Amino acid sequence: MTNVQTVPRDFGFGEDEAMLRDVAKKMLDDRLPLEKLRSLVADSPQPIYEAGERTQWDPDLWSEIVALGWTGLAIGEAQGGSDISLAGIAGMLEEVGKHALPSPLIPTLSASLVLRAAGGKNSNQIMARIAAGATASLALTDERGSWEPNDVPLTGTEDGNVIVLNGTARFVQDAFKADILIASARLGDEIILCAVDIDASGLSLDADHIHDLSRDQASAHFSGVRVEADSLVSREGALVLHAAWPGLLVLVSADLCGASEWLLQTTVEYAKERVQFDRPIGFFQAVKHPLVDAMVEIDRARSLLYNACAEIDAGTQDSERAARMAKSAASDAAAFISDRSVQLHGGIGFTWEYGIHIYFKRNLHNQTLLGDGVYQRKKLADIMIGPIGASQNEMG
Amino acid sequence: MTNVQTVPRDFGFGEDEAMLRDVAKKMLDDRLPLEKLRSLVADSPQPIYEAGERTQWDPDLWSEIVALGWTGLAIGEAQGGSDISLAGIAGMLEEVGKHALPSPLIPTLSASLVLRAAGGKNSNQIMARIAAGATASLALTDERGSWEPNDVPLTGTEDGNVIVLNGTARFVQDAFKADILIASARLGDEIILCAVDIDASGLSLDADHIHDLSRDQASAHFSGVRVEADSLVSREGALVLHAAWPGLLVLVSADLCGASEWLLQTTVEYAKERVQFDRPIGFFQAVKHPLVDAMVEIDRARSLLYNACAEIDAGTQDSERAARMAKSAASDAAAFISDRSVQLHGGIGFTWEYGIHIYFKRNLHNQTLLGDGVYQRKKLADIMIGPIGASQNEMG
Amino acid sequence: MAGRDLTQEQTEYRDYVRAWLLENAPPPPPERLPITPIEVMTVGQRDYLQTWQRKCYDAGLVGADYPTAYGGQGHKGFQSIANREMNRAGVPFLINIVGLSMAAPTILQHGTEAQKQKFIPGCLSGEEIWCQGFSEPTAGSDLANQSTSAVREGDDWIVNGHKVWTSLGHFAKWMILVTRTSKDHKYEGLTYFLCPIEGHSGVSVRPLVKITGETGFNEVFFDNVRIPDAYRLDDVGKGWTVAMTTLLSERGAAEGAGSGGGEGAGAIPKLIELARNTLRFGMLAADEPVTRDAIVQRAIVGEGIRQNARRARVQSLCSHPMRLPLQQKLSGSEYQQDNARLGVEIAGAHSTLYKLDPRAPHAGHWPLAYLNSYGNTIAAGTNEIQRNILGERVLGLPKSK
Amino acid sequence: MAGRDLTQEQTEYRDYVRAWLLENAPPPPPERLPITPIEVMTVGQRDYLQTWQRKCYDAGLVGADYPTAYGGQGHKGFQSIANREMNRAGVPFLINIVGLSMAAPTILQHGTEAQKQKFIPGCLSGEEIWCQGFSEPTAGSDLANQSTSAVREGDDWIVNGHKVWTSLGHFAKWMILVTRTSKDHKYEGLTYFLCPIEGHSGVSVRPLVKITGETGFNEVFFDNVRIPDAYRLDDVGKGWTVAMTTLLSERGAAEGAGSGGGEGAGAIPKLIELARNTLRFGMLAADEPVTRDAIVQRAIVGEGIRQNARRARVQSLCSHPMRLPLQQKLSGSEYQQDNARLGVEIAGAHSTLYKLDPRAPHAGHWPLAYLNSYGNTIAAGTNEIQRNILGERVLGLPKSK
Repeated sequence: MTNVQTVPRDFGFGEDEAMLRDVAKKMLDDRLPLEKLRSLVADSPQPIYEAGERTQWDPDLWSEIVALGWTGLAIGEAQGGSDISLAGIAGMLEEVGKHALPSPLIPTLSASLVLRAAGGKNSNQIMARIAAGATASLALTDERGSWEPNDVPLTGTEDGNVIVLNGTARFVQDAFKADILIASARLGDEIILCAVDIDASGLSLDADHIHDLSRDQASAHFSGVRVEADSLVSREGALVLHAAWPGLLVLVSADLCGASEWLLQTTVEYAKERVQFDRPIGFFQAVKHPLVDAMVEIDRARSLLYNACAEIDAGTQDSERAARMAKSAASDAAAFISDRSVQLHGGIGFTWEYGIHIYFKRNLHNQTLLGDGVYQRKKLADIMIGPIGASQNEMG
Repeated sequence: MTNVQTVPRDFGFGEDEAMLRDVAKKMLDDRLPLEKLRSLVADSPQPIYEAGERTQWDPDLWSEIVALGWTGLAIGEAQGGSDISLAGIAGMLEEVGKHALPSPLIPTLSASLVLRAAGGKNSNQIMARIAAGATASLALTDERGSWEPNDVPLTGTEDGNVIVLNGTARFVQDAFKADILIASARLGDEIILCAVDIDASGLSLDADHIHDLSRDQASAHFSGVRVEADSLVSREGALVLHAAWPGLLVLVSADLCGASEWLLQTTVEYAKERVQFDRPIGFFQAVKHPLVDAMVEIDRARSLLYNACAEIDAGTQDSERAARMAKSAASDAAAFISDRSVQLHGGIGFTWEYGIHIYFKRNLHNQTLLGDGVYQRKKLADIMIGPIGASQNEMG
Repeated sequence: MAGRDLTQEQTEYRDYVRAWLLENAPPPPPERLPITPIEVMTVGQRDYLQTWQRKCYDAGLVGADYPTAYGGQGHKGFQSIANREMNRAGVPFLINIVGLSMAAPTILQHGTEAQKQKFIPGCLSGEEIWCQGFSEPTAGSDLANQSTSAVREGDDWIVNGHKVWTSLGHFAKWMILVTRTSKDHKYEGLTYFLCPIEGHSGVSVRPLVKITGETGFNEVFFDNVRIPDAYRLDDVGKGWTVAMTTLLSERGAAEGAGSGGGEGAGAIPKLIELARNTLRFGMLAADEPVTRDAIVQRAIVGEGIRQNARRARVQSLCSHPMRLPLQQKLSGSEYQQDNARLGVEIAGAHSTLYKLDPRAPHAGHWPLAYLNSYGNTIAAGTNEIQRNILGERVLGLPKSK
Repeated sequence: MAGRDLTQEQTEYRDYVRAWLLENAPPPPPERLPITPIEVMTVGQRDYLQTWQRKCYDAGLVGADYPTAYGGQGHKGFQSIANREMNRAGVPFLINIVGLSMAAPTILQHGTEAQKQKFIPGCLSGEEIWCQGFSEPTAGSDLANQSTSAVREGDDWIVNGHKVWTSLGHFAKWMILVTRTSKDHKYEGLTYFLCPIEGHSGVSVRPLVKITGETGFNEVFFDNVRIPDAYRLDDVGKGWTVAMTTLLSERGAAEGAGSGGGEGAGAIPKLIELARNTLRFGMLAADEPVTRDAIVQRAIVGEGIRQNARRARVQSLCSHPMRLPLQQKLSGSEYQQDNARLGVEIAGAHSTLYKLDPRAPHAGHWPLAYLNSYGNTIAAGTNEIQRNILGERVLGLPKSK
């Protein structure tokens, strides 16, 4: 994914990509219909919101997903992956979003992208484990919830050729479903990336109590975790993360686009059936026009998403701009359709029984993950207009 | 208007204020109906937009306005004014806005507020002239169009007890209708305010070609204009302007509220009559709901307007906050109803013949005058949240 | 900003209320209180809030303008003062919101002397909690589309049907109930009752769970429920007219019998506090200009709403008597929703945390307030309906239905 | 970003077009050109633009995918390349927009062989300028509500009526004209003609003045205008169907016979340039974060629209064939409007200045572009109608009419 090639006009979304997407759709339609999803994650609010338990997920379904090779999609064939384009992965993840699938898929794909950007023997070995079915997640975020790759959560110290990690990584996605954490730490004036097995001694997880019912999130406490040389992924963490970042943004954006399209279609169907004032409410422009505006926003986000995939797949200079545009548009489109779908469903949309809220909360979580629209636009302004102050000289 | 008193719950809008407003309404309904306004300022675009002439106004009507004493409303009785509350002036100016009256009224009232804030013998003499019918305008803005009172356009130098002014004041409102300019200049490290007769030697006006058809705007070039001691309004210009500024914001906000209410009602009437798809278009929520949203915005702006008047009339510390809120809300409400009134009128709203554009352009001009919503909110953030950087210490 | 040009009497009352609220600030609640009365879930919350309302009532802070014959104080222009002071003092809200803002004003206008004496005192004191029986599964926004039936049988009426969206139903002794007494006319076929709920035979209340996982509103099923004709409010077939009185009271056309308290008032200071303690984009959110602009936008709307309420009492500044009052529900509910949404955005990654999480900013207030805000933009006539009402009644545009 | 996975042939064509545009960049216009073709006012502008279109046509940049029999080049997938390159090169727009985007595609689909041969070549070369006769004083958005009548008389039709909103009418040789041939059916009572305008007896064109003071669109009056039946397009009573073809072509369902050029493409760089040269709040607007955020918001929308056009050609990424094409007019017109509005805001006090004023930023572009932007949000079916069409045709919601 790193060698520059021409960017295909069709985003590189060809037959293979379409087939992967269609397989994903069929499989998730069969195995995770809305009824199943609700009984799985939203049977009753009590365990999660009162007893503070973690939400359920379906390990059997996950085994099938692993068997289908989805965890190896972003991994080279040499490591046992299928090395499909990011455009193909995005297509599959839109279906994942449409089904609000609880799983470590996106964190594992995210870890793969970081490992792939790092390259080298150690990364390849870890990628081989992932391709073989191991799950992973990223531990890159500090307590402030900063999305700057340079704000690393951990500190490392060298002890011979072992590196000792201390500190706490926050907001680790689906940590309780992960076998491996890819963590960033400051070592002297370097930023390093390490792979740590979840059962490593000195590593403990602390579950966050979150709104989203379709994932878990945790703080990962590192106290004297010893990292052997063969688990050191990179000593150039800043470069690696910068290279991988556009891909991470795209994975979340794809999920947002899928979940948002599901909310749109579900609300449209409701608007066709629900009768008020002797007409289906979809007759009324107060319902129809917001749904059209939501569609327009979702479509621009999807188009920006596949453009970003194509730029990243081609390894162009434009990848970061394209990916941040996609995340900004996807986050804002999701916020709008989430809002309208609850509002336009009226009373029933406000009830727990009706599944809307599962998607609403998944979107709300993904909107903020890796930075919301305002944050992406701030970074885009630096790229497109130049850093603040850079224009001074131009004032005639 | 400067001595602190309690702020009346009814904004100080009592019978006198209501009567003034009603008189203004009746008089302008009679003397400046839409037909008259259109033939006056928008008979043909050619003279203004091609030949570059200034738009017409009605000096006879102006004489009546002077006779009614409107130019002396903000002036104390000792100077021959009627010293009415700003709330009363705002009520009258809403009617002025509803009729898009082309006149030097607002610039003259603005000058009065500045003179009143300055106080002193010289100011009182000039206010007496204004109360007797002289018109005035403010020359406080530099080429950058900065709305910071400290960014003065002119420089002064002392020559005995004469002050010599040089420089160019930009964006002087209705300069060609003014007898007196109140100009700000930097003299050493002071900011001074001077009154200059429009025919003073060394002062020349240069008309701006503007979109707004209901006013003129000019650059005032000062080359060696000599200001006698009795025309020096203040040597503490910064303080005076700061004290007067909330009042200036309120005057423009009142005009915006009035013009916006006219646009709302005019568009509502059109929506009741215009039939499409066998129904008056006001039946359709795509027309009805934006008009409701416009009404809601206009009402909040009006309420903030009268609150600002009451705070200023009572001379409270809260005056600037209240006035900037009013200008921000009035500017944004005006932008929205101007937009919707052209759009919802459809083809006819886009034509020159149909008067909407006169109000659209007057609003567009007033929205930016003294700073648009974004600018007011920037100043408000400094007041309400504190200057950028001030919160650092609070971070636990 | 309070206490402007009050009469001597009103000024004394204001000073009395202030002093009383200072001396009688209630103890901390046994458990976290919800943001509004319609989210009251537990008996503990109810008892605490009912005790507080009773205390305010005994002190003359509730029902101040109601006739003494019905348990009020018989004053004029006192209640709005008490409401403002309770808001300023940030004391808990009054739990009997349906009784105070809907039942009492409606009974006062449409009730018989006997009904006024029987029902209003309990509304004011909060001893008798009320709920609202307007919404049905097929009649959410379309109030006139009621199918819950009431059939006359001697001196009684037999009610069968199903109401939803019934806030406080699980604690209510009474319900204001709209029923269909004739299928022949959509509007004239409605009749309005004051219906016993708690322990009344044939009535079953089932709590509904909200998207937050909290309860607080209910479904109520009527299975041959018997209501004496003495509990019918106004004439048979007048239900629509009476219901309009109820909704207009609720939408703030009247100051109501008492309101105030709760968190609503302090949204902006709370947002600023959040911004001062949250890092956003490598700086304090309070220093980040886009965030600052957004907070000030909210503050301007909030101040505008407050000043609307003030201007609504200045007749010469109101072109149409209902123009401002009918905006209250629309503006207020969207104001709260937009505030909460902004809080979620500012909190960033921390907005993912539920109130159980010790690291959740403001004890998890923002995402919870955001989710709950839809209760207010949907209930009592969705905001889409509010816009129709304003367009039709105030602007005079043709009906959209 | 152009020229991805093209065929050998297409790549060569793209390179040819690029080279040609470099070598043949037109001389500066004799007078300021308007922003879009529908604002062309003067003969000087017309002559300049007509010459330019002819030059592009001769070079094979217009009508590239049209059959050679009708004056085209007979290629496949060339036109979109030419359009993109003309956009990138920032050359003037093609003046005959109605002919290229509406008349030609409609005639190609519904015309007789003779009609195709007679009318299409002049559309492509720009020698024969077309205008649109759809809107009437009482039928703005409601196209089917036509009252302009056409009555059969021997081999001719006699037309009487009044059309408005006729861009380019004052320069047009032909009009695509929808008339009523039967009062019995609203839709089936319409018939579509190709009507001579310039110098045709009974036709009078009166220019309308826009809110900018510019002319550019017209009223056209028909007083017993005679049209030979040979100029009728498709069957009597098929006018509605044919008109839908026209509107879908215009709304970009087809790439059209040629388009591009003009200022649209460069809006964001222009905004950034403005921001870099304007002081706002005591700093450069380009350094002011709220302004930066606003500009980037615009840029994201613009890139989204461009990528929509790209995705529209990838069938497996389109759930509904008309979902993206039907958004084009809505999104494009509001995008331009919002850009212009932002430019006006950034220009601040200087936005008050008209193009005549030497101190007006970008020669007065921003306020003028803002005022003119309403032409595009209103014409050819207001954007309110566009939202109905999208809601009904794409989302399948019930018709609002």
